[in-house]
Amino acid sequence: MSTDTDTTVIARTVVRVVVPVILLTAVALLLQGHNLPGGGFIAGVLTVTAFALVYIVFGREFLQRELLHVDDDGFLGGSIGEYGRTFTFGLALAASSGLAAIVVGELFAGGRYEFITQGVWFVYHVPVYHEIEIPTALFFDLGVYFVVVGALLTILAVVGRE
Amino acid sequence: MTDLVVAPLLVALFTAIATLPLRSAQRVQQAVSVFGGVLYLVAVAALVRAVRVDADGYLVYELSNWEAPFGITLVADDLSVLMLGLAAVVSLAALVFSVRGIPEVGQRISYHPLYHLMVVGITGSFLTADVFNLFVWFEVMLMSSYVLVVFYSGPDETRAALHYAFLNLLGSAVMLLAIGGLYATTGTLNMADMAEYLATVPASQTTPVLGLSALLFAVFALKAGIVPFQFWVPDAYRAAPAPVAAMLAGVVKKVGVYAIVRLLFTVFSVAALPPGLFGENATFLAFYGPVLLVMAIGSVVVGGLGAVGREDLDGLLAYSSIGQVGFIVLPLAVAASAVPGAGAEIPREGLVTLGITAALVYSVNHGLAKSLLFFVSGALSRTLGTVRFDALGGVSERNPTLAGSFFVGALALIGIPPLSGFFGKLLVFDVGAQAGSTVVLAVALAGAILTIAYFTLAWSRGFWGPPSDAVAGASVDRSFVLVAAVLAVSIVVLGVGFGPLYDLSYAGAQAATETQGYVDAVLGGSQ
Amino acid sequence: MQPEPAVLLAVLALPFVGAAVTPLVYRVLGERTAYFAAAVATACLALVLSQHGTHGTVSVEWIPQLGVNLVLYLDGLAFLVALLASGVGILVFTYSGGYMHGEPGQAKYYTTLLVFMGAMLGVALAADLVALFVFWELTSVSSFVLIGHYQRETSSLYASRKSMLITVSGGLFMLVGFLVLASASTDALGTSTFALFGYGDVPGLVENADAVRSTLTEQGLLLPVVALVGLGAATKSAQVPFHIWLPNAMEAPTPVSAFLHSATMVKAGVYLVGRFRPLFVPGGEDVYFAEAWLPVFVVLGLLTMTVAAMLAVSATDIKELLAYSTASHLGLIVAGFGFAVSYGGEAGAFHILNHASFKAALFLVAGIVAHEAGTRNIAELSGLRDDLPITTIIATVACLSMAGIPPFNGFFSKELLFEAAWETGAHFGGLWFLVPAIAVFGSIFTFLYSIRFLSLFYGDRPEGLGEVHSPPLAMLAPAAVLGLAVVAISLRPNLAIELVAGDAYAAVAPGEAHSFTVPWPIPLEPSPYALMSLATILFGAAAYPFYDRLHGAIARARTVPYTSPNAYYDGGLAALERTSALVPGYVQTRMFRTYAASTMLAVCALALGGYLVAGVTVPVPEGLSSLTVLGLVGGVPLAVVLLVALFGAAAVGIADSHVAGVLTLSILGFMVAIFYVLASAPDLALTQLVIETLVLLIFLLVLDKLPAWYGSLDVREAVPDAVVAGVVGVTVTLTVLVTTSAQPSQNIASFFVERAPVPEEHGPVLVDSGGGGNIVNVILVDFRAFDTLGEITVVAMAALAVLTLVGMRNRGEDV
Amino acid sequence: MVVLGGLLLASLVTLVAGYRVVRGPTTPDRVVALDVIGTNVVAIALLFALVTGQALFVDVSLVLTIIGFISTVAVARYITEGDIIE
Repeated sequence: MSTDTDTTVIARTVVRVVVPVILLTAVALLLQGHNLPGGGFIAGVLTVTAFALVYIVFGREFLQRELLHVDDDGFLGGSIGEYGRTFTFGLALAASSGLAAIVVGELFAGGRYEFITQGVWFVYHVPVYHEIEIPTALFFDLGVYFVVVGALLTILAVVGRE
Repeated sequence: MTDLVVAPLLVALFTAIATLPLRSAQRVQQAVSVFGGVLYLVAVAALVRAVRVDADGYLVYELSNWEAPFGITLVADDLSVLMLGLAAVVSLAALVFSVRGIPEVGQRISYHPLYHLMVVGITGSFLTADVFNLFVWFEVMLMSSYVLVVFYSGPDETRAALHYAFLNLLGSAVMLLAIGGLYATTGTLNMADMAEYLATVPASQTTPVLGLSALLFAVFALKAGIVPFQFWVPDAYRAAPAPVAAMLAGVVKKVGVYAIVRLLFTVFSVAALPPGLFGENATFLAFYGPVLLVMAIGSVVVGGLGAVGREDLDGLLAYSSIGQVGFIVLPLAVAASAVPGAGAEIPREGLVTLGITAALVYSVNHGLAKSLLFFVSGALSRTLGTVRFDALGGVSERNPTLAGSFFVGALALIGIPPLSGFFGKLLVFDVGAQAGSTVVLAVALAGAILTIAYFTLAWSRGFWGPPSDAVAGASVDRSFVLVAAVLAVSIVVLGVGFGPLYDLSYAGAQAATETQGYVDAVLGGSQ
Repeated sequence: MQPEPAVLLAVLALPFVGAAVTPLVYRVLGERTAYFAAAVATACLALVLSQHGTHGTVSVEWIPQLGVNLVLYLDGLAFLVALLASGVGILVFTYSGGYMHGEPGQAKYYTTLLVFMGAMLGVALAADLVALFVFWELTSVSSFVLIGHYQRETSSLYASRKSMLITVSGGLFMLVGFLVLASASTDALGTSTFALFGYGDVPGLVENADAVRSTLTEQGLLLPVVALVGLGAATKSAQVPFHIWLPNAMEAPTPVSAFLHSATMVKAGVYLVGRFRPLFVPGGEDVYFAEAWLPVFVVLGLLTMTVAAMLAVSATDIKELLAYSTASHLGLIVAGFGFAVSYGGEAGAFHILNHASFKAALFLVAGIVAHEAGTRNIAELSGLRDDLPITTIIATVACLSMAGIPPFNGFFSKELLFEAAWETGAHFGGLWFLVPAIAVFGSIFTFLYSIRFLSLFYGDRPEGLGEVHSPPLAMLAPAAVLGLAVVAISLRPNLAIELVAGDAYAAVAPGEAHSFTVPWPIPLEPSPYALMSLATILFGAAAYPFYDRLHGAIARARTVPYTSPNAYYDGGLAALERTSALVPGYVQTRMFRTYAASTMLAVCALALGGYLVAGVTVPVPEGLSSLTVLGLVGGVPLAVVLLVALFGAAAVGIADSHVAGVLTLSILGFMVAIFYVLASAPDLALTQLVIETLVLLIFLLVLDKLPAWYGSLDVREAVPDAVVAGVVGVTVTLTVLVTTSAQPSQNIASFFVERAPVPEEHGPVLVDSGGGGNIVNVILVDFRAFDTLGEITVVAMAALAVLTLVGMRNRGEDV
Repeated sequence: MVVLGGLLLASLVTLVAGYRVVRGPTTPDRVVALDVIGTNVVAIALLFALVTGQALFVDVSLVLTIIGFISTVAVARYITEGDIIE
């Protein structure tokens, strides 16, 4: 059942505009997190609010079919399955980024790096930016982001289904 | 290879992650899960070996490469590896049991990841040397156990899990308050750093610490289900699926016990009390000795009495767990009172170690025996659909191996030689005798007699007697019998060859009281 | 001469190995497993006999860390008990071959019996207190299994539980006694020891009896230790008032009764008393008294001897009669060991042998009668001599011995007891003359029931008794062997003493002791004790015509309320179950209100107790006196914010609907966010605001699933709740006040501030610093990333939790 | 000084709006009042950024501005449809 008639044009239009802005903010918060307010957690929660907005205004069907392109095939499949894979990926990413430190330590530093040792890599002489700082913590933060997004969306979707 | 310290935790964590996307391939998921359990056992065994062989007895691991006390530090010493060993054995047994013991749908939805994450929480709690990190792993352990308790999602399970979750959430709030307070008062979260600070700073500067430690202690007692924090125990154990009940009673409870031993004896034992109620030169343990004694007596009495009149096996085992934890706390109470400066008439350091050794031996025995009993109960429940005594009877005729395993487990808890439980009881009695405490001996004897009373009752009502219709027509899955039998054999082997377990427990007890060794190992690593 | 270590170990190991392979043997041999077991017992007997006359310890390291080793010790007493365990074992196994024909559960039966035999041999040989206890409890457990052999019978279940509860509990008391003893040995010997007899460089308790005893006396532990050890012995040997389990134990198959509950296991108790006798009875010529020891065991023994003999007279079942009789005779032995004079030890040691011979024979006879006549009721049995001629001869010999009629062996040991009783009584005079008097009084009843048992075989054969078959050879032969043993000892008592009982006496006597002799066939010189024996027989004969009246009178006396230990046992268990019902009734009420209140009160009590003990002083919060500390700029707004938050929180409680409540709660959320802003924590403010929105959404999702109405507020509930809440509030406030005012001299925070950002001098790759401007984030993903890893698994699990709750709902266990 | 006054004013408005949230009497009243509080929080954050010169708080305001209306929409839907997600 299409939900197009349930919400007002105003709401739908506003959401169309706002959701990309929210997502963009989220990404910005994620990337600037190491130096400015932000980080994986807040970015994840913000992303979820964007999805929630779509859920509320456009309905679950729309989000599944039009945005995620999945069919609602049962309890563990469909969007819930996608969300599940998202937080699994997040966990795997966060944990693996920690494990990578051990491996790198073994290979290059004689076993000196413990689990989740983080480093920062500076790239100099980049046009415009001059130097770029790439913290390895970003990968960990990305893991946090995906876990938060996946888990909260799972909760929202499962409870919303009821 | 200090990476070994973090290895068990990582094995469990990656197993959990690996089982998550395998939900559509049931067999593969089970295989990965059990393989993860085996790998966990191997990792723990390697860690035990490393700690025992390593001359210092301490393996320190500084996460994220930040030195203690600033980063989070993991410490594997004799105490933590003993508990890890118990966790590894019981968790593998429970995992094998789960493959046939948990409904397939449940396994597919979430059982395996949750189970391994519970193991992650347990592992982290045993290893960490950071109070806030301890809180985190407690949360991981509890979050998974909430879900596993409510797993069958019926009205009874939901009620039990609600009580369990709410009480433990209260506990979490209290713990957070205590940790915040400790940080504010001592300026550190690292246990070794805290111990060193408390040992060097005059008592007048750290007066709130005793109350804060009492808040922490209450939370640990809540996890261990010690009276008066036992309310959640009977219903939660009864509601949880058998392998989960086995883990809760066998291992999660011991996390509480471990935390009590670690915090009280390693960290707070060096903190001096201002002169007052307990005289000059008293330490915090002077306060905890009587407290532990009262709680132990309460546990033995409430658990033992509660178990005698139960109408179902699960209920009996659940109450029994409350009583048995009393036997673990009892020698700890004596040990706390015997610490020099704890206000004892004659401080006896030997008695301190002996008391903790007794508690550790009893913990290991209870972990093995009680999980074995829950497995038998689970096997019956899964086969017959009930474990009410009026529906049981004659199991020993129908399945002698399963019944025999139950018999061994029950005898181990009663303390019949030469099972591992006998030495647990022996040491508890010995602690009482050496302390010359009539109260301790009387409580231990009363508790032991109650144990005989309820286990003979369970045996004659459930396993002897004419086979009920349900029992006569049932056949128990072989994997259940296998798990129970293996544990029963291990209880016999650990009893007959008690030496190694005693050595491990004794080393664990020494590690628990060796505050200076712990501090040097943790803080010395960075200097 | 030292015993051969390998032989002693083999004696101990054989039965256990035999038991381990019995299930396999049973598959091959079937019912003939009985003879396999008999062969094992024969081998044990041969090994035991080969060590006759040797004396010494053998030790095998077991748990040296605890000072616990498998120490075996062979002397006369150990030899005697080992002899009984293996010798009677052979006969009982052979007898079982006939008796158990066609019975269920034979593999288990023989396995358990063999385990029992091994355990009994262990009890006899162990000289380490812990090892002794190990075997001791093993006999209790095997007895439990054997009594419950007919596991479908309610009476078997009742009997087995009773025996387990009484004997194992008693054993635990004994263990405590052992531990107190070992603990005292530290002070007495300078080193803690569990060894009764020394080995290597470990001192033995018995060898240092005087030192141990004086230390115990000094510490006031002598009576407790004697009493604790006595409790173990009394429960095991069915002494009054713990005799009640023994008659019920007759639910076991008769061979078991003969073996465990007459000849061997119940002897473990008296054996223990004998073992400890040299430790607690001082040595010397004119010793008449042993502190704590004599009062405890003479009273216990004589009481049991008399009461159990009277109960035997009131018995209606032949096995019940024999059970009470067994208790009575064990009482005799205990009393004998209790006396400090040498006759006492002689009586005890000799009676162990004599009692085993005639009582085991009588049990086997009872088994034959029950098996062949189909009833065990005394009233229905009579005149069996024509049907069971050989059995009658055996029974006659055994009964006369049991009655204490010269020249049968039972007479001699009883005569020795009378000597001990008279000597002790005469030495102290006065009320002490009660001791010999009671001994005689009890013996009269022994005489009575012995003759009554004998009368089953004589007199007229009642009408109602059906056909009585001849017993199979496998059952008759063992009984005959035991009967012959009675005859042999009766004919040459002094030889039996020289070979076995004399050494056993030497083992229970303190210090150096010699063997002894008895006047055979009857004591010719007139003496007080000879007169006591004569009186026993005369009074007994005179009273026998009134047997039925006595039987009735005692049976009626047993119904008097509050006098029966059985009533206390049953009543105690029932009371226990009633009390147990109170636990869910009053403690585990399944009411969350109670749970939470009790838990929180306990938490608060602990914390407040801690503050009180440490003498915490409550600091006056400076913030109240001057708002400026809240921040020069944000002072007033901060106060306003907190005030609004407070009112918002209060308003949640009185909101009239769920939606209103949730929305009111949002005020609190916003206020906290503002608080974070004012406190310069943009990260927290940001998180708080976004979470606030999300929480509201989730609330709205589940709101209509919640019940709309929770019930009205009851003042009687509200007041206690308010009190609990108040206490919790006070505790938390106090905690916050006392901790925030603390000024630790160290703080890890400064380290974070220093290390989090990128340092001035950085290379292309940096791992020594956090490398980030946002300390909060650096802490989260670097300094304490491990915490974060844990927390994100919690978040993931929250999702799994919701999945599980919804997915498993209503599926339960059935899926 | 002006900024400080603004802060005070915003706090005062928050207080008044808080009263409306508590009193209601209808849910729309509460939602609107809550929206007012949200707006004031934006104001407070911005004013605070002005006072302290820390631009960081502008981020807070920005995020709150873009998500502030979600709860209003959700509650509105809850009131009209009884369920916020179809």
